Amino acid sequence: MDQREFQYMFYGLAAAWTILCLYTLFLTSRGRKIQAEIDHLKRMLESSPKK
Amino acid sequence: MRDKLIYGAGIFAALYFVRNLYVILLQLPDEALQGAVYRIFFFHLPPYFAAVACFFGAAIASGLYLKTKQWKYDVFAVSATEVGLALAAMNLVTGMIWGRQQWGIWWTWDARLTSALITWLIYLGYLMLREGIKDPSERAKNSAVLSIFALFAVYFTYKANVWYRTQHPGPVLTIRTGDAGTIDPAMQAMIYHNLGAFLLLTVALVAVRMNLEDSQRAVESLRRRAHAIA
Amino acid sequence: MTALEAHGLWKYYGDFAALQQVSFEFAAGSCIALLGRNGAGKTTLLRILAGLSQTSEGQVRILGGNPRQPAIRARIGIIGHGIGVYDELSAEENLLTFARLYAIDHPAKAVDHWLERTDLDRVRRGLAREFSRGMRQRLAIARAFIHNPNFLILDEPFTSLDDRAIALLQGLLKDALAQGATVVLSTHQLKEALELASHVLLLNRGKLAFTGTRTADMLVDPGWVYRHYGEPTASASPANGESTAA
Amino acid sequence: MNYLRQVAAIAGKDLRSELRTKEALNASLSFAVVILLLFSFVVDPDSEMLEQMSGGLLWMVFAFSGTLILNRGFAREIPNDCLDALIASPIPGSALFLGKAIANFALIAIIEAICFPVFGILYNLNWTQQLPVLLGVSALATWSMATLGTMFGALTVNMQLRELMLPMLIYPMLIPALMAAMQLTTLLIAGQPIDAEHAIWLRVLIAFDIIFTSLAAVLVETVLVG
Repeated sequence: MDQREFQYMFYGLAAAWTILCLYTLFLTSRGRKIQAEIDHLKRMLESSPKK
Repeated sequence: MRDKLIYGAGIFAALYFVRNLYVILLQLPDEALQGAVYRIFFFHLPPYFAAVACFFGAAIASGLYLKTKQWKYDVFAVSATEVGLALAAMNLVTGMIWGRQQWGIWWTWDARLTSALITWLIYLGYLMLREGIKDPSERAKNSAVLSIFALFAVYFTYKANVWYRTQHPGPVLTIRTGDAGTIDPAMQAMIYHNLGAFLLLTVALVAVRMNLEDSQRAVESLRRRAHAIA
Repeated sequence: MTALEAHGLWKYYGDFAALQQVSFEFAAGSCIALLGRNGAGKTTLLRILAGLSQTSEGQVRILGGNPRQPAIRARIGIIGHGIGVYDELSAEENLLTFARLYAIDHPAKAVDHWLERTDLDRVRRGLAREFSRGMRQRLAIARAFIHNPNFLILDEPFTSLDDRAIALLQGLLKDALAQGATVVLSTHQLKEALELASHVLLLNRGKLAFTGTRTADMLVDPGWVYRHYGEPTASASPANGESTAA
Repeated sequence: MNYLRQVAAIAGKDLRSELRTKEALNASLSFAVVILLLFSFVVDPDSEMLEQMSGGLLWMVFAFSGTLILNRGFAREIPNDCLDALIASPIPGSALFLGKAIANFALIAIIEAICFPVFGILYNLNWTQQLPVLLGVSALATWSMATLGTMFGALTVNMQLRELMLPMLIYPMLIPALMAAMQLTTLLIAGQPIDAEHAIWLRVLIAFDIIFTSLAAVLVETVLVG
């Protein structure tokens, strides 16, 4: 089986997809954080009376 | 408009990848000298080209920003650079794994490896510069200038390193099925197919990142309004 | 002749508009007092006039040209928040450096003249670092006037000066105005500024609130402009302009 | 003509104030000498290997100690808002850039002029066999450090982490120029002329200087005027 060098092929493909997934996760988590902050700020702006 | 692009390009990229993976894993034969491991190559070269396209696009957008001072160019430049960095990381890591199997070492100070790493560091510097500047106009302007410098520097690094030393397989693709020493047309076609898939993915990711940058801008302006009231 | 004009000036920092649709026009020989509270956009406007910053939209013309043209900048003198002289250079070296940058005809002669005029002749070889506060301020004034500018931009010039420097600067400004120069100065010290000023320009949150000639009313009661053209809340503490809104 | 006089005025005042305090110069020089000394523990000072590494060692020293000088370049303009006074004066951005780059070049050149003989004495190397060419190569490589250092000094002048950012940004970009300088310096210290095989490095240095100097001269005004 390892005559065909499957092990490293697997490592390589896994690494490629892992990086992609990590970056996507990083993007979504950051997006969520920013959305939360927008909501928070909007609520703050609405609740405080305009000067 | 941008949301449609995200979903459209994203879905197409996913389908394309599924199709490509099916061909790569189940239809293509092993390479004559390397065995199965050559399949990494389909996730090594295409991301590299996609990353280069990103950096190139970022430099052009940066030039346009300096000329027009329109935000969209700055937003595109930072998004493309960041996605480019992720793709370049993919290129570096897959390359290292392939090298470990083929050359027995994780890293060698070969021309292409070295210049890829330097490229990565240069663009990491771009993101760090952005982190360090608070005023959005100043940030956009200075990082645009850096992006233009970076592109020239990357080209120079690449050239200089090629003259210096190389043990990396040449730009001519060396994938063979038989003893003939020629490129298998099916394998070569697969490189282009996967490049297509990666480019679609890049479009989707850059669009997502641009949305994020827009929200970030919204936060900054909301925060300023909040400060004005408080 | 029009010495200073602005048409539809906007300046953004990010999406924050520091200046919004500001337009004005002043004839040569005017002395314009730029008023407004902290954060109203005074410094932003002055930096644009001085060519230190670019407009996001709109146009500024000083003495008929863009302030970024070297030929125009050669006729502008500025005094900003910092004194703009080098601590490690002597008074003479500082002035000589700027005389050369302004490419004036006889640098050494001009330096001598201004050292005398600002009473720094005795200490011409002394380093700016070793100077007293007042001496440094006079050196800054000499630096700003060394090329005989006929357009002066002064940001809060009287705020940090000692009496002697104030007297010197006021004398120089009066001389310059008498020779037809144009002066723009922003200030919190309404009294000193309004005595010199022929025109008044009031900014309120980046918008032009009032522009016109300085009237006798304003001289008698320096808070008058703020009360009439500033926003309603401004009347509480108009005279020194120190307010809480940023 | 005026342009050259303005460039000279900027370079002159930078050099004069640095030579008066010697702040950056002293720090940079002592740093350089310390690295040169430490290196004797890394490689056997009497071995052949040292000669083969001489170019690399020297340019590492210059790159590290040069940053201390480059960091001061625009930092010098911060107290008293001197940068505003300069930008408001009627000099083109490129003249300001060239003047400061020339001052940086001269200061780094001083460090080099001291380090070369010290290196020769400490490690018993006859480094002067190709002196004129060596000087030319050093000048080209030093100019590339000075241009990138000055340009990125302008880019980072308003940042809090300025002293950290500058080396982070310029080292990766400088690698081609440093690599060329290392190759050529090793060759020249060994007493060999630049042959056809190494001429490519000379071209790298020249092209690097031309491209980045013109790029900086064009873009610096945009950077300085906000």
